[in-house]
Amino acid sequence: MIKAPAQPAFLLTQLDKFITWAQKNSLWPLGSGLACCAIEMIATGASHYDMARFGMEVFRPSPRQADLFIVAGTVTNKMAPIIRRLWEQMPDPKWVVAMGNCAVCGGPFPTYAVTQGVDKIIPVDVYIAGCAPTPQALLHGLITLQEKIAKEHPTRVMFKKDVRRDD
Amino acid sequence: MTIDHPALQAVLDALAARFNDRLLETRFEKGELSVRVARGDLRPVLAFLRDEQGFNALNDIIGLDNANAPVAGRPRFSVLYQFYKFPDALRLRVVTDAAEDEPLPSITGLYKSADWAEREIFDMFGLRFEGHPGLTRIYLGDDFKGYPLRKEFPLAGE
Amino acid sequence: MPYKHIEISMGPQHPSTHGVLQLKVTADNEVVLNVEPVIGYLHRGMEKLWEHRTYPQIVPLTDRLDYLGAILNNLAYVLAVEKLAGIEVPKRAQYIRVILAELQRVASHLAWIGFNANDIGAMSVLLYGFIEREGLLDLFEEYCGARLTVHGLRIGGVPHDLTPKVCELIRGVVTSVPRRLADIEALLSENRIWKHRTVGIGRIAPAEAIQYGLTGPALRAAGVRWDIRKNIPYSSYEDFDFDVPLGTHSDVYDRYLVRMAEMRQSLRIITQALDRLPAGEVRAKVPRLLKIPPGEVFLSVEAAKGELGFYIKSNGTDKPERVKMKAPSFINMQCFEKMCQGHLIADLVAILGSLDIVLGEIDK
Amino acid sequence: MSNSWYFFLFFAFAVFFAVALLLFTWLIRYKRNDYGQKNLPYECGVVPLTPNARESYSIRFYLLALVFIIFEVETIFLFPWALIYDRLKLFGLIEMAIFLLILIFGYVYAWRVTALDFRREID
Repeated sequence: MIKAPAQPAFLLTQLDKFITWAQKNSLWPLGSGLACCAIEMIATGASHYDMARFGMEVFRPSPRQADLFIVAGTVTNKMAPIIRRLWEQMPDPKWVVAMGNCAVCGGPFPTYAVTQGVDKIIPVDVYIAGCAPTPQALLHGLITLQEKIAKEHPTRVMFKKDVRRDD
Repeated sequence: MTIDHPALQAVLDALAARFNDRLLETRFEKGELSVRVARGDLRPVLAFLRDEQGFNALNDIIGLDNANAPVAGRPRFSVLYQFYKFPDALRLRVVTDAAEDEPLPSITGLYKSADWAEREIFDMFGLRFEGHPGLTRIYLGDDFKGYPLRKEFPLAGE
Repeated sequence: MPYKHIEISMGPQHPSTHGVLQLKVTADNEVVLNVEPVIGYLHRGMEKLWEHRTYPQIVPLTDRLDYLGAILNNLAYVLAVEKLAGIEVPKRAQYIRVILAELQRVASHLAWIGFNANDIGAMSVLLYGFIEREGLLDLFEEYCGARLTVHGLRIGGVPHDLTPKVCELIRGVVTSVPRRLADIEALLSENRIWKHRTVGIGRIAPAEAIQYGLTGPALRAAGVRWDIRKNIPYSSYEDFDFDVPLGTHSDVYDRYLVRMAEMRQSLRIITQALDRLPAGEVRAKVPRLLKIPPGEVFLSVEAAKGELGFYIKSNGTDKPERVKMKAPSFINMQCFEKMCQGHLIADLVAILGSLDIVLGEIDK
Repeated sequence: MSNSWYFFLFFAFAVFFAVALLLFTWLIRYKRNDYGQKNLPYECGVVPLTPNARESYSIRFYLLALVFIIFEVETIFLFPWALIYDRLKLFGLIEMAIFLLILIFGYVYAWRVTALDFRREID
């Protein structure tokens, strides 16, 4: 969450509402899948469960054009620096969804090669449990993310250099 | 040794005829024939199997750390080569042993699919293969210390 | 002054490397000189983990290897354990296993045609393939409780009997998949762009394919008759008659034809198995705490990607001493560089798609 | 010349619009004090293997671009002709037919001399 200052500014709340309305309804996910969860993410993107109903069907392969990073799969120690670099190369404002137990906390692999949770390398907004969470679970997580974005105050970040909490 | 599998019996006889005392041990369990040879004889035996006996496909190379059940007089690690004879579906397993520092002969010359399999065994057990074109770690980063599939290596890593 | 060759990384995060595979491509502008695959980005240390798990606990872990063919991984592991422990599986359970395995093969091939066509540009085929695959996943969800990582088999048999609803879903799938395959083939088989992108691309000679240890549809596309369901029948595959589709030119187009034909053969097997389902138990008596006396076994099964083998060594306790998995994609990936010589970078994507590799089983 | 000042109005508005857009985006962009590896060129998540992309490359790219420009210009000539097509009657039709014929001839030549396709083997 963005650090809310002591007294909330009321002047720009309508602008906040407008900006967050625009942001949350056109989240472009980064087309990057790691393991089994990626297949469920693609199944959610396909026509049966259809993420396009929430404005998210455009899977951008390059981080430069994506603003949502769905970490779908096991984050291994070899892949961790790459995920960090991908996250840094995404333009602000950006959000991260940790999909599946592996991304949330290492999942069924307490081994030497797996990073126990993606939040050890990048800040995560929404955690989705499940080992290959079903498309309904992923959609529920994404809707929760949209509600979270709706409560953010982007204007405070823009005008007052109130930098986001993950730096 | 007589086994109730005519085709494999023929192969075993040919092997015994060619390398009689160098076959240290032959076992036939659950319909699978496995032959143990010393490290030095590996390449001639495999060349013989491939050229004369027609085992033209290397299926897999399996590394084993016998630290938990050490056999007196045998080195700690053993490497199993699983072979195939294509048209008539025969399987054969050749086993060799090696200690930690003894290099094994690389068989990338005989079978191209051995390249990655040997790199994987080096990555997981630390066994060297001399004559391998590029023996580097295949899974873990080069900065990874230790060999994970050794018994003393903890599951969650150092 | 000859221009320097470009070295570019088709890296771990790439829409068409089917997961986290990095290809270090050295190219002379558009023509590929050599490709060096870098793997290990999804290495989770499965084999080390298996040494710390009991035999039944490993079954759900095998789902996460080739996550498009979960039941086929289970089948390979479970058959290996049963051979090691000498467990006799009742006939009915074997038939149900054959039905589930062939359904999983169809689901895996449907996902494959989706990815391969999408990489080459036919995005609508991805949507066709996935909408059809949803029918199969609903069936798995009805029978096993999960869609993708299904844990569909048990040591000694199958979790429970086929309920009438599952049988009805199977009948539904068997009728709807061929219609969808006809749509896809109508779109692709005689499509000029598809043929221009796939015919003659990624050739490999049959002898060389055997030398590299290539198995599965890619090897059958080279004309080599090798299908473990036929050559070394397991789980009563010998009771069903189906033919093994073979290719002639061993290029991307032939691998496409072989897999499409294979799906139809799988449906044939499913109908035969469903019609002749014998009565009886669905699971053998297996002790809850399964201890297997010392021994070793290697057994392989015809998975969707090729020959999937398990080597298990037991030491008398309830945990295996060593489990090694021979992944078809791991071996198929080695001849990828050989197939790419002299092609354009765009063909790289078509060849990689035709090999149908999954990083879960390459990296373990 | 009486109403030619409209041009300057249009020009001023264009400049204003461009500058305003840049100013607005600069104003509302998210500031961040640690940009990490944001400026590293993106190459599938890894550090690029060829750091500077300004290497020399094959003539074939340049050839293809030239052929494209030729036929691009050809289509540009078609636009004005199509606008007044009805008033030009038969004369216009024949004129344009000759023009197109010459260019088709050029196109066939370029095609035959394999300037259009990327040869598979190393040229």
